[in-house]
Formats: sequence, structure tokens, C-alpha cells
Amino acid sequence: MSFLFGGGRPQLSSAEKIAAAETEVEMISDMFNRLSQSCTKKCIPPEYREPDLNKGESVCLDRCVSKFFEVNLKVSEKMQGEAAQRGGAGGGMSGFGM
Amino acid sequence: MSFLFGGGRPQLSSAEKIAAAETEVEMISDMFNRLSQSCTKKCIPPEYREPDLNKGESVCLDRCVSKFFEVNLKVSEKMQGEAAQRGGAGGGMSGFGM
Amino acid sequence: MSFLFGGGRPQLSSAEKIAAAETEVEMISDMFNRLSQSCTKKCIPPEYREPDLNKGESVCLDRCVSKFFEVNLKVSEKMQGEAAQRGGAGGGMSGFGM
Amino acid sequence: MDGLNASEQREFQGRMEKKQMKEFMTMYSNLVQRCFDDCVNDFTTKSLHAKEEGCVMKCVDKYLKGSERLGQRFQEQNAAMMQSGQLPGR
Amino acid sequence: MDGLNASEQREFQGRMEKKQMKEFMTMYSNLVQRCFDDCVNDFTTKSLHAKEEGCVMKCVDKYLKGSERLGQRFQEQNAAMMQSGQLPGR
Amino acid sequence: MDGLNASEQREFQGRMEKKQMKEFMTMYSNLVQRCFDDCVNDFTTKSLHAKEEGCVMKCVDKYLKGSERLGQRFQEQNAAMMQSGQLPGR
Repeated sequence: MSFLFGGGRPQLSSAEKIAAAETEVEMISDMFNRLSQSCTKKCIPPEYREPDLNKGESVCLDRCVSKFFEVNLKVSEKMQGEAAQRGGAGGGMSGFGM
Repeated sequence: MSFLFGGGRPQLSSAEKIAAAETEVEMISDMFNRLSQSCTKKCIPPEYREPDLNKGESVCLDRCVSKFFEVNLKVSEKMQGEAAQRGGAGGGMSGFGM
Repeated sequence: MSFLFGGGRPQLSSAEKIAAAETEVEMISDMFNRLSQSCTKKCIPPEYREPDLNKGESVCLDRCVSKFFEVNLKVSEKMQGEAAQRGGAGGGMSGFGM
Repeated sequence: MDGLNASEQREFQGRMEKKQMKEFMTMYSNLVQRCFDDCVNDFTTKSLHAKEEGCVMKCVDKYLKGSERLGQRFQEQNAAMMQSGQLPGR
Repeated sequence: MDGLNASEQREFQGRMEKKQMKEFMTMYSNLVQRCFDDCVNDFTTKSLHAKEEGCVMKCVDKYLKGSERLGQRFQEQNAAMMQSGQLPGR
Repeated sequence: MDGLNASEQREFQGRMEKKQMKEFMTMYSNLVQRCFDDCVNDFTTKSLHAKEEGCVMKCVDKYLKGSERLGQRFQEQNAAMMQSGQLPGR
């Protein structure tokens, strides 16, 4: 999340460091919630004939997570590229993993 | 909400008790918002020919609330059953009313 | 936002004044998020043939903002009218701009 | 809510008032968005026409009446559930 | 999360516990709403009928299994991404 | 915002900065979710194919341009409304 917090910022107070860690967790959890919402909608039809995930649904969920990460990475790269062009700070927001 | 807060937890500080009461209210209010969203969508067609609820819409809303509560109860029972099987704490989250 | 905060309330503490200003900003930002969601859905088809907004999309977005403000104003007037009828405090919540 | 003493009750009440304000604002925003979404679909003009405005007005009325009714039923059901010993078989 | 000292860690943990509780409640509410939306569409009766109830039960099971699977994949991908030096070409 | 003194202003500014950060993150998450939802619908492969990737790139561009335009119009309208004495007939 150095893209957001400015990797090289000198000294943060305790409260600031905790807030930053909290923000990071919030962002990861927000992304997981959105991914869950999108992938459930795309992979699990609303009929519920059986209580288990069938093979097709399982594989679809796995691939859906992969593709969601890839989209997140593409978007993140694109936005860093544009921030850099405008003379931005650099650093890197590399998706979920900070 | 003893399911969540552990009915028999010994002594809570003031701050913890207030936070628990707050969480309870938040949960009830979240459930009401979701119920409103679902029941409005299911019972009120987006045409708005008259400003009043007609008979059919009114009855539909009433039954929708009943069924939403029933679903909430079923889900809550099911999750408690599973938590109990895994050797969970027991207690009971009995839907909205704690 | 005097409709909400009671225009003529005598003396607010610092904390209350800051909270009121915060609430105001939150409300404006919430409205912008909702407007963005609605107008994007209504004006930008999910095909993405080109990276730029075309003429039709741009004009649609502009008009969509106008109409959203107008709806907000109508709703706000209507609710104030009803609050006034019930002997409410008066005052006025004139849409986003307080 | 039961186990709070008087000063805890006061603190709790204060927080609830803030929450009610937020609830009201969320309700208001939902109302605006819903009636806009359902009633306004023509962007060949930049002002609402009579038909759209009429739709919005009826939408607001109906939405408020619907919310009130839902709120009443919700409270009844919630009260019944709490009284019944909360959980069937308990 | 890395640069926190012991007392900061404790404070952080405390906040995370509150957040987890909220996450759990959000998950629970999503589950109720989703299964209600998908399974209950008949309002000629005021109680669930057998078919609706069966649908809800299967829906809950499937939803929980789906969430678990999504959670596992998410953690794997997230770990992989952090290990890879986070960004390609860095 | 008007009636705040200097130290209240500072406190307020500090809170606004936190809020802006959250707003940015919400905007970013919305963008990722929307472009994913609109562009990725084939789960016979585990990596994006060229067509999906192209769609995502155009989607991001269009979304950002759309948001910018919406933001400008919103500010204009909001300014106009505040200047007009806020409410018609007041």
C-alpha cells in the first residue's frame, strides 16, 4: 500500500501506524467481499438442487478467484502508470497484498 | 445474541457492555434494511400508478416480513446446529431478537 | 441541513460542530456515490468498444446529473412539506448543499 | 441492553441518537436513488418532464407508506420472537 | 502490520477482533438475504412451504461451502502475490 | 463548515483526509468490481484472455473519465444550488 501511504514517509506515530495497518486489513477484506459477491453470482446458479458444490461450480469459483486477482493487478498497474506519468510519487499498490 | 457474545462470559467492562448493546442494535437495523430492500423489490412493482399501497402490495409486504423472519430463524438454527456439532459453545443467536 | 440539525439550535460544543460538519460531508459524498452508480448504469453500456466517452455517453451523463439533482430537490421539498404539516420544526434541507 | 447501569444507559442513548440520524439519512438517500432509478430513464432532455415528476411523487409516497408498514410488521415479529423465549425448543 | 511493536500489536489485535465480529455478522446477513431472495417468491401464504424451506437449507449449505472455498483460494493467491515481490517487474 | 474556529478547522481537516483515503479506496474497489463484472464471463480458462484484458483496460479508462465528468457536473450543480439561496422560494 506504499502507493497510498507513501513508502518513504519518515516517522509515523503509533496511532498512525495502527491506523495504516487497519486500513490495509479493511481493504483486503473489502476486496474479498466483492470477489465473493461477483464470483458467487457468476458461478452458482440460484436453484440449489443439491447442498454441495458440484464439480462445475467448484472449478468456476477457483478460476473466478484467479481472474479477479488478475483484473485487480491490471487495474492497479494501470493506475500506477498514470499516477507516475503525472509525476506521482511512485511506490506501488500491488493489489490486495498491500 | 449469546451465540455471538458468549452468554456466560463473566464480567464485561462498561465500554464492552455498551459496545455489545450497540452491536446488537446495529445487527437488528442491518436486518431491517435488508428485509426492506428485499420485500420492496418483491412486492412493489416499479410503476407507481397510485401513491397508495394497494391491497395486494400491502398483503404481500406483511407476508414477506413473516417469511423473512422464518428464513432468518431457519438459518440461525442451522448454523447453531453446526457450531454445536463442532463442539461449539452452544448458546443461541435467535435471529433478530438476540 | 438545518432540517436535520435544527437551524436555530443555540450552542453546540466543538465536538458537536465538527461532527455536524462531518455528517454534512458524508451525506454529500454518499449522494455523489449513488448518483455515480445510477448514472453510470443508465448512460454507459457495459461493452467498452473504445476507451473514451463518446458524445452520446457524455451528454447522457450531464443530463443525468441534472435530473438527479432535480429529483433530490423534489423529494426534499416533499418531505419538508410533510414534516411542516405535522407541525415539524420547519427549516430546510435543500438537497446536497445543506 | 438489559445489563446497563444508568450512566451506561446515557452513553448508549447518545450513541443511538447519532445512529438514528445516520439511519434517517440512509433512508432518505435510498428513497432518492430508488425513485430516480425507477422513474427517470429519458436523457434526451435535461429537466424532468411532467410524467417523470408525477412518477417520482407517487414513488415517494408509496415508498414511505411501504417503509412504515414494514417497520410495524418488523417490530411485531421481533417482539413476538423475543417473548416466545427466543428460540423454539428452549 | 510489520512495523508494529508489541503494544501496538495488542491494540491492533483488539481492533481486529471487533472487525471479525462485524465480518461474521455481515456474512450471516448476506447469507440470510441471498437465500431469502433466491428461494422465496410466493406470497400467497404467510409461512414457508416445504419446497421453499428445502431450498433455503440447500442454499445455506452451498453458500457456506462456496465461501470456504473462495476464502482458501483468496488466501493462496494473496500469499503468492506477496511472495512474488508483490509487483511484476519490481 | 462555516462556524468552525481555527482549531476546529484543523481537527475537521484531519478527519477529512482519512475520509478521502477511504473514498479513494472505495472508488478503486468499485472500479475493479465493475470492470470484472462487465468484462469477465468465461470460466473455461484460469487466466484472462486478450479480449477480456482489452475490455478491462477500456473499461478502466471509460470509468475514470466518466467519474471525472460526473464529479465536475456534480460540483457545478451543487455550487449553483447553494448560491441560489438553497431552496426555491426562500
